[in-house]
Order: sequence, then structure tokens, then C-alpha cells
Amino acid sequence: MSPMLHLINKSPFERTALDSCLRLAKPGSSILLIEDGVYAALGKAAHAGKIAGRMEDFSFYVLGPDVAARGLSDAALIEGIAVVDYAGFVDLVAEHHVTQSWL
Amino acid sequence: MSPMLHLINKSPFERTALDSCLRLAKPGSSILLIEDGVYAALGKAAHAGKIAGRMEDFSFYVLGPDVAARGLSDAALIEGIAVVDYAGFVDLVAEHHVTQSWL
Amino acid sequence: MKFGILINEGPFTHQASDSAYRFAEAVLARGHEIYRVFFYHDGVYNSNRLSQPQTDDRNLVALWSKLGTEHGIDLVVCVGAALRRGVKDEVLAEGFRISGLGQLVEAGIQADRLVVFGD
Amino acid sequence: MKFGILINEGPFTHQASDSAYRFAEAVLARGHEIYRVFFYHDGVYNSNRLSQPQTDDRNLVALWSKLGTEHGIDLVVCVGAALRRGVKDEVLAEGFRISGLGQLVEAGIQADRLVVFGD
Amino acid sequence: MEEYDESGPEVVKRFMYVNRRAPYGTIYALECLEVVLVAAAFDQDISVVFMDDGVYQLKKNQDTTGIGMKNFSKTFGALEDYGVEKIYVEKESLDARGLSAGDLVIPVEVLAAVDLSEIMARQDVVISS
Amino acid sequence: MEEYDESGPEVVKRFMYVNRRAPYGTIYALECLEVVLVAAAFDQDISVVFMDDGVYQLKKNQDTTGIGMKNFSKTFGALEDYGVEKIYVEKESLDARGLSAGDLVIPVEVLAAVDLSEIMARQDVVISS
Repeated sequence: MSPMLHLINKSPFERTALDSCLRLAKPGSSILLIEDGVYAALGKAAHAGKIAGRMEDFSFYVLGPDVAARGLSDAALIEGIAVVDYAGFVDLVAEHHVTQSWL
Repeated sequence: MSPMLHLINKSPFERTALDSCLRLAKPGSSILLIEDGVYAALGKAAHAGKIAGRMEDFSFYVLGPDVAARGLSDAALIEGIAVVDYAGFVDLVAEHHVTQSWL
Repeated sequence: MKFGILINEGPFTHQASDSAYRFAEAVLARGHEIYRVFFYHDGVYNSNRLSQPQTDDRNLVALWSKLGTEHGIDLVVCVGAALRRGVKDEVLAEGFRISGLGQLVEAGIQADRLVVFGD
Repeated sequence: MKFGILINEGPFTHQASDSAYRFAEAVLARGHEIYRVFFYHDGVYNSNRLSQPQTDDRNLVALWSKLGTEHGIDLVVCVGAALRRGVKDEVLAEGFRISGLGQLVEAGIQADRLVVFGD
Repeated sequence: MEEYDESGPEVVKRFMYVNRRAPYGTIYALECLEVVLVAAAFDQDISVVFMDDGVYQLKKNQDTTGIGMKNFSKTFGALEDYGVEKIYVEKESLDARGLSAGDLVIPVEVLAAVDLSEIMARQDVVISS
Repeated sequence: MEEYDESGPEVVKRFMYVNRRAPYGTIYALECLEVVLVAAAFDQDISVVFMDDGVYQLKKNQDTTGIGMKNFSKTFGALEDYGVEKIYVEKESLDARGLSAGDLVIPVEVLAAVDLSEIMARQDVVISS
């Protein structure tokens, strides 16, 4: 069975969705950060360690249009996070057996 | 000037409203927990220390009808939190110069 | 004492409107006055008279409408927030009126206390 | 591949409907099919044809309506969620239909992928 | 033929409904329960998960008379009658809240995150709200 | 007479608008800005606070073309023209996000929580969303 795709759309500063996802997602899964979830991808922010410490367990992606909207295109993202556009978002959903949104 | 009343309506497990309030509220203020904010009043929950450790800085209140709705009437609340009803909520607002909601 | 109330969320989805309603009832029971209830953000949905909850559920639109009418409380729906969300005069419940954000600021000036209910 | 989309929030207040719309466009551009878009919770507000955002803002109701009509996409609004929120046939935009929750479950069965957008 | 294969009764998918929100503060808990009750009528493999603040949905002794809302916690008892038998609660979420299975309105299977994780990964459709 | 006293121009209250939410993920940031622009027309003492994720509202270089929403960050520049001059940003919130005043679209007064706390306590009306 192919691994799952997890969607995170909440800021790691305000909600615990990312924490719960990192606790429950099976290693080998992929995690895509969208909407306010993209703040979790910032290399300089206080929560950066949460993702940086799990790079071997998960494949991390971030939605580029949401990054640009928030003025973060010039900000350093955590190393190893891949930036995708909406077409890439669709491809990720198609490539994974099931998608779970951590609302 | 009379102290402020701060309203918290978010669960301490899911949002950071209580943390921000405890950081910004001036000692001497009052804090009323309503809606999902009442979960912060539970003595046995992991976050109990946040409030228990600030008992000397703030007066804490919790809205009884919201406690009962959530099945917590028989649960031990953190010692020193006063339970009020909606009339008590109104009195608290009237007694304080200004009310701030931490949405 | 004169109270102002600001409601930021629609009925049902968040408890804000329920809490504000019970608070408003208690304000009146305590002998205070309600200067205005202002509905902003998704709060504008509280004025949609088409709302038809299940018969064993509370009907928040009807409750506000009744409270406003019976006690002469000014229920103001923000026109800008309402327009984008499709709340217009043709679906407005009795007792509500649509007006501008200045009415919120005025409530802050005129009321002795302003309490915000939201998400 | 057949995609199902579930939208839990109304237009404007949360980005959910915007994200879902851009995702739906990309699904079609990638040559996939959209089996159904199901509107639940506050998502039912996306079908309110009275919605009238400022002229320089996007009109999500109109965008969904157009996407559904032009591509023959089934846009289903949950009847229970819609009734309590006052979304009825008399305000329903073109291209949407009101039906039961079974349509969501069926979308889960029939579509190869179901993606949820919400708060 | 293909259409029959897809819509016929032999297509059984694993559906998981994930509850992570407290009751009453928002409507998601109630409306998710409404989905599960409808979903039970379909011949699919259903499981319901309660984790994070979602475990509070199942807390015993809810009394909503003071807030004017329906106490829907009693409806969870109907899940078994509807044939919904896979009801999982995350142990870590219970522990953090000082709760145990005895505090809940219905019997549930309490699972550690690592075990719940395995079950989640086997689903075909995950619906959250 | 009493009515004149209350509504006359000499009644000046301290209004504080508190922004704790990120832009675009929700509409609160935009609609709060709409309130502030209207409020500026009243002769009251206005201050605007950005803290927690609210500081992201002021981040430079926002480009919303890819998400189809209006980039309203440019409108913050109008606050000064509207006479809104007390714009406070909490230092702790900036620090936690690896940001500094130079990353923001407008000049602001960066205040430590303990100092912001003093200003908050002096308000007559606090509006949050």
C-alpha cells in the first residue's frame, strides 16, 4: 500500500494540528503544508525543530502560492522541504493512496 | 483604574489564547474561562500548571453552565477558581473597567 | 449600566452567538440596558430569517429577533460583511437592521462596556 | 482519476473554499475528473447566490457556479447543514443542488481520492 | 461492466471519521456524528476516531440545560445499534486530559498513538471536520 | 443635557484593536483593518496591536496572485494618512517568528510584552476578532 498524504493548514504557533499529525502519521508518509500551515516551514521560526527533526521519517512539501501570498518567498525554508504549486498538490494527492486533512 | 477582565473561550490543548493572555494581562486582572476555555480549569489535565502557577497574579473564574455542558461538574477544578453563572458573568463585566476577549 | 455586544460568528458553527444570547438575557435580568448588538464577520448570518434548525434545536435567529423586538434592542448587521456573505434585506429577520461599521465604533463610545463574542 | 472534494467552510471567512477552488481547477488541468464537490458545515454558504463581494474581490459563489456549469461538475449542498443555516432553494446559485449526506459517503465510495478543505 | 464493478455491493472501502474537536464550542462534533449515522447505512467498513479534544465529546454526565444546546452525547450510544463497532480513542489524548475509558459514555477501544497510526494508514477514505 | 454629555465631541475613549491572526488563512485580519479605517474617522484615541500570528499581517513582500485573493497588506500604509499613529507590535511574537521591524511593511513601535501590557490595561474598549 502506498503511503498517506497528510495536509496541514494551521499555523504551528496557534494550533496543535502539526503536533498531532507528527504523532500519528506513519513514518514513510508525506506531509503537505498549505494555507497558514506554511508558517511551519520557516527555518528561522521557533517551531522549526518540529519538522527539521523528522526529515528522515517524512517527505515534507509546502504550497508555493501560499508561501508567496504570506510574503515568505524570500524567507529561508527548512532544508529539505520541497515547494509545489497547485498542479504538484494534485499530483501528490494522486500519488498517495489516501489524503488526510488535519483540521 | 479598576483592573481588566479577560475572556478565554479556547481549549488550552488546541489554541494558544490562554498563553498569550497570561503573558499580556497585567497582574491584578481577572480571567474568566467560558465555552471551550473551561477545559483550562481542570485540575487533572496536563495544562493545569499554567493557571495553578498564576493564582497570585490573577483572579480566575469559570462559567458554570459551560462546565456542566461538557460533563465536568463532577471533575476537580484547580483550587481557587470561582464558578459563576451568566448573572455572575454580567457582574464581572460590570465590575471591571474593560473586557478583552482573547479570540 | 449600558452594554454593547459584538458577535463575530454565525449561529451553530461556533458557540459565540449562544453565549452572547445568554449573556444578553442576563444583562437585562440584572437590570442593565443593552445599547446595541453589532453583528460582524460571520456574525451577520445570525440575521438570516431563512434559518430553519431542527425542531428540537434552538433557533438563534428567532431568539435574537424576539429579544430585540420585545426589549427594543438595536440589532445592527454590518453592511460590508453582510454583502460579501449574501445577507441582504430580502432575507433579513425582523428586528435587525443593516448599517455601517461606524455603528460598532459608536457602540464602543456610547456603551459603558463592550463585550466581544467570537471564535 | 476521479476526485471528490469536501468543503467545510463558507466563502471568505476561511481560505478553505479558495484553496479547494484552485485545487479543483488544477485537477481538471491535470486531466483528471471531479466526481463531486460536497459542501458541508458552513461550506453550504458557498452556494448563496446573494453573495456580493466588493468588485475588486473574487466572487467564490460565482466561481464555483461557473466551474460546475461549464465542466458538468456535481455541486452538492448538504440539506441538513443548509437548512439550519438558512440556505434554501430560493437563494441557491446556478449549478448547485441540495441533497443528503449520503451523497458525501457515495463520493467517498465512487471517487478514487477524497480531499477535505476546512478550518 | 466497469460501472458495475465500481458501484456494486462488493466495493467496500475503509472509511475513517476523525474527531479532534471538543463538543459545543463548535458544531463540528455534532455534524460529524450526523455523517457517521448516515454512513452506517452504506455497506462500508467504518471506524470512528476520537483524539485530541475530540475525546471530550464522549465525556459522561454532559448537561447542556444551562447553555440551551442539545445534549447529543447520548446519541453516541446509538452507534452500536447502527452497526458502527470500531470506535477508537487515542490513549495519549485521554492521558493528557486526566481521563480514562471509565469516564466515557460508551465502551471504546483505547489505542496508543503508534497502534492507531497503523489503523489510520490502512484506510481508503479519511473524513475530518 | 445628559445625552449631549455622552455624545458630544468631548467624549474621547481609548480604543485598542488587537490582531492575533495571520492574514489570508482567515478573513479576520482584513475585516479588522476595515474597522480601523472606519474608526479613524471618529475623534477617539486609537491604537492597533499586532501580536502572535497577527505580526504576519505586516510581513513585507506579500504576493497573492497565486491564491486569487486581494493583497491588503499595502493598505496598512494608509493608516498614517488616516491619523492612526499608535501601532504596536509585540517583540516576543516577532522574535518567536524570526522577524524584526525591518521585515514589516510599515514603521511600528516594537514593545516587550511587559510594556504592551501596561498600554492594554489603560484602554477603555478592546476589540478583537
